Amino acid sequence: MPALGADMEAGTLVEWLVKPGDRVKSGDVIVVVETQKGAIEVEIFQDGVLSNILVPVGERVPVGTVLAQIAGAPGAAPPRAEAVAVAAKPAAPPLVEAPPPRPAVAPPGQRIKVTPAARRRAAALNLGLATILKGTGVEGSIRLADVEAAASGAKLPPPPAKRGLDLSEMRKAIAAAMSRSKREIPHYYLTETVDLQAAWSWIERFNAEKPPIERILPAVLFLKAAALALREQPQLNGAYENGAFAPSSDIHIGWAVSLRSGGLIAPAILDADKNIARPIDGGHARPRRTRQAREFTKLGTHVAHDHRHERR
Amino acid sequence: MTVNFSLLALDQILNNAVTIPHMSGGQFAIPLVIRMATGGGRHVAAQHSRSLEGWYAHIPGLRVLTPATVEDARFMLKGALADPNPVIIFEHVMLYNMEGDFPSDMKEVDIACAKVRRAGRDVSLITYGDSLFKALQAADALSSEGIDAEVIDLRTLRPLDTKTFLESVARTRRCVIIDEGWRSGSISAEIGMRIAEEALFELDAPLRRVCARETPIPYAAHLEDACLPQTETIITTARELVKPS
Amino acid sequence: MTDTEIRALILELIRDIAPEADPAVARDQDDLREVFDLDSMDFANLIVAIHDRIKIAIPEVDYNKLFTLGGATAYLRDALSQ
Amino acid sequence: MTKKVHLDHAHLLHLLKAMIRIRHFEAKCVELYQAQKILGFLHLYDGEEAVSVGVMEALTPEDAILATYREHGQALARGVDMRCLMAEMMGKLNGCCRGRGGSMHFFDRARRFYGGNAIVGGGLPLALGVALADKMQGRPAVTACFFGEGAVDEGEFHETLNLAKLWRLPILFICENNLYSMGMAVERAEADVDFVHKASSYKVAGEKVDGMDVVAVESAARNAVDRIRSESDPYFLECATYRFRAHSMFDAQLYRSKEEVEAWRKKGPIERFQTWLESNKLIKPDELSAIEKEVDAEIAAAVAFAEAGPLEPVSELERFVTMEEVPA
Repeated sequence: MPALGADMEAGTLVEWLVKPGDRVKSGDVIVVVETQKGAIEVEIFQDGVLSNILVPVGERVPVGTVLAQIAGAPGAAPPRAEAVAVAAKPAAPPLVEAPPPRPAVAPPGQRIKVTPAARRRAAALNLGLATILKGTGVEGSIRLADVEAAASGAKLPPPPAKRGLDLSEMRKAIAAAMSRSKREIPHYYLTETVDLQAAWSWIERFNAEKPPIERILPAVLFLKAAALALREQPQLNGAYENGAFAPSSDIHIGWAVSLRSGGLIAPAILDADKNIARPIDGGHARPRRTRQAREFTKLGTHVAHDHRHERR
Repeated sequence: MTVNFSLLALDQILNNAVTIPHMSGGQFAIPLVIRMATGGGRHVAAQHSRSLEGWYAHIPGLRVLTPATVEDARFMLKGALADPNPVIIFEHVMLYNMEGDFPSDMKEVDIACAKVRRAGRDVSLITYGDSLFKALQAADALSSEGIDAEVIDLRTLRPLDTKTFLESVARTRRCVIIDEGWRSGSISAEIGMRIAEEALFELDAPLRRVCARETPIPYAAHLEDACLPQTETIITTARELVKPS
Repeated sequence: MTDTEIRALILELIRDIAPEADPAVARDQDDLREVFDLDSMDFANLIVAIHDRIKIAIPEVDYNKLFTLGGATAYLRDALSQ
Repeated sequence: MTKKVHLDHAHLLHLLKAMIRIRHFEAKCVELYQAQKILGFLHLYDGEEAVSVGVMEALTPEDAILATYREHGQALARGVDMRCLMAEMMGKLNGCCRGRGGSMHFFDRARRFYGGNAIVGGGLPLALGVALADKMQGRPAVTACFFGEGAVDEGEFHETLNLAKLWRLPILFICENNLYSMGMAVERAEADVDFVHKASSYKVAGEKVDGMDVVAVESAARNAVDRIRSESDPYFLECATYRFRAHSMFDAQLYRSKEEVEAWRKKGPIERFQTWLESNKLIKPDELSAIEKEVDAEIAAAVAFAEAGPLEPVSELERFVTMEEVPA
């Protein structure tokens, strides 16, 4: 279970996107984990064949828990013979001989069979298929009746792992983080009044000639200004890690934005000092869904929040 | 004559009758009607038992009718004669000895639509021709087990009335296609593919087919029976979809 | 486009931005930003979406004419008729 | 030039027995059909026996035969084991085709009997191929191809005759003209009922012979086969004959009168030959009864053989759909 944030202590498995026997390569998203800040896709940094899943969907485990084993990865458990065979086989040039095709039917136990109708119904009900222990359809497949039975709770042991954001959990996390921050970090406040009339007029002129997609919001100027300021004040750009401040050479501004459903995240605008040349970049592409790539939320070296942004 | 003899006239049918209207840029229509006997079950061996209607249904430009009931046998001919295109009516050999009543005021039947011959909720049995009666028998037997089968009579194999069977499958979410033709490259394959293309997400069980075994039809009765779709196979196939053991 | 269609389009585009929004609650005189909790970025995105869909580039100075559902409908109707 | 058939006593009895054998065998088939031990179609050769018997006399074991769906007579006259034929009729594993072919599809590779064919005219192109193969491989065989006058309507007839002449293939075409293709009288189907003339339009030599006279057929066939062998050229033999029974078992025969059938029966091949033998004191009554006794015993044995035969297991159904090798 990777740490997806400094304040993350544990995560709940929401969905495995790969299954044992699947070949994975560095950068693949293989699992979705629900955190206090929402469901987050987790990528892998090794190449190999997924040999074994150790944490089932629905289970909450502490950060650091091994979720799965990769055959062919350094330090992995001894892989099974067939996994090695697959992993060791170099990608043969197709004109010589195609590599052996994967079996059309996966060996039993590896793959949950679900009828298309059941899969669609489960998705509509937001019901994790893994919560259905036994399919009663052809070849043990999960079919509609199984989904309906599970949904009605007739014989469903744990409540389905809800996909997405648990608002109360997030608020709890925010509260904990804020309290901790207030408690442990010395606070200071600076107030400055700036005449924005020139900036304002500039934005109006700028936007007047632009199609809507290229127009900028006033907040962008603050972000750009903050980014440029950070070049001059590097001691404000970085993180406090292992008991010391570690300045960052890059300026990634975490832009604190509210989620529609409530809560707060701070996706990073990478290299904000350079990239906000056309200041709207990164603006409209604001994450509104609760599932983000983890670096997007984690890489910020400085956080900015624009109160005016809420309504103009 | 049986469909087997039609092969001697295939040049006239395929290369000419169905081709000339298009090839001539619409200068000619070929309002031709051909009646053929099709199918097995009479112990007359390989050269007299084939079901090639699915084959003919492959050909654009043809209308392929497969009456199963007495009234369809009686009235499809009328619709066929009114059609400006080549029409082949495939009459199953077992149909010739069938007797039945139809309403005295009946004047015609449509030659375009499939019909639901028996409504049901649990599984669609999609078929045509003589297999219709096997499917209906199977549906009766299944109902005693609490399985409510819907029976679709395709009636026309080209153009195929996709809507009727797609709607049926959307209701029952399961289907067995029964086709006296050989499985490979058959009309049942076409039907199954259309379901996969257009109704996949309605399906709550795999698609299943009951077709003729892939051999020439043998003379000996027990071998012929083993070759052709039978009621019992339809029952077990449908049961497995609805109530897997 | 009729007013009804324009109105439906606006609500549809808002739904893309605010999936939890219930279009049924919107009355013509209501401020869309209030009813659907749209912040300035949401609103900017709405303007972009309108532009994408019906090719009307609304100048920023006119944004305030689109704050209400009724205003937005009238504005787009007029713009479309030109 | 024309050779006489050597009509010794034994040969006369042999011809009579061969014809009686066919007729009695088929009478038994009717009985078994009505008892539903034989199924499907049953096309009887009743009345046409002289054609097969006469032609087969002219052939050697090396020669090849292609027949129609009305081929019980050809098969029996050719020497295919009656027991295997009966078992085939009853759909048994010990039938000549393991029960897969039935009445219309007798095959016997050992006797170069290449099948009854249920497609009218279907045997003609096959005969062409067999004869071509024999010729190309230097075998001095003649291919005898039987077909009805209805097959002359098919394109296959014309294509085959043309190529047979063009390539000078050793084929004896035997047109069994029984006057009806199913229910279609020959004069209602043919613009020209002179079939020898049709053959001659492809420059295939031929003649018409009385198919109800076994000696005449044998004589004509011997001459034809001699000519084919010596000149490497096809020959066309029209045998005028008549079937006494229905086309198949289910045929109300509305296309011909009972009187017509009765008139032909009087000149039936067995009736006529037997009467001639008797009136010329060429056969003794006890010889006739001995023949009938032998034939009936053979038929009884064939029925017993067939009755005792097992059924092909269903698990074997898909055998021979594709062959694993070309049989040696």
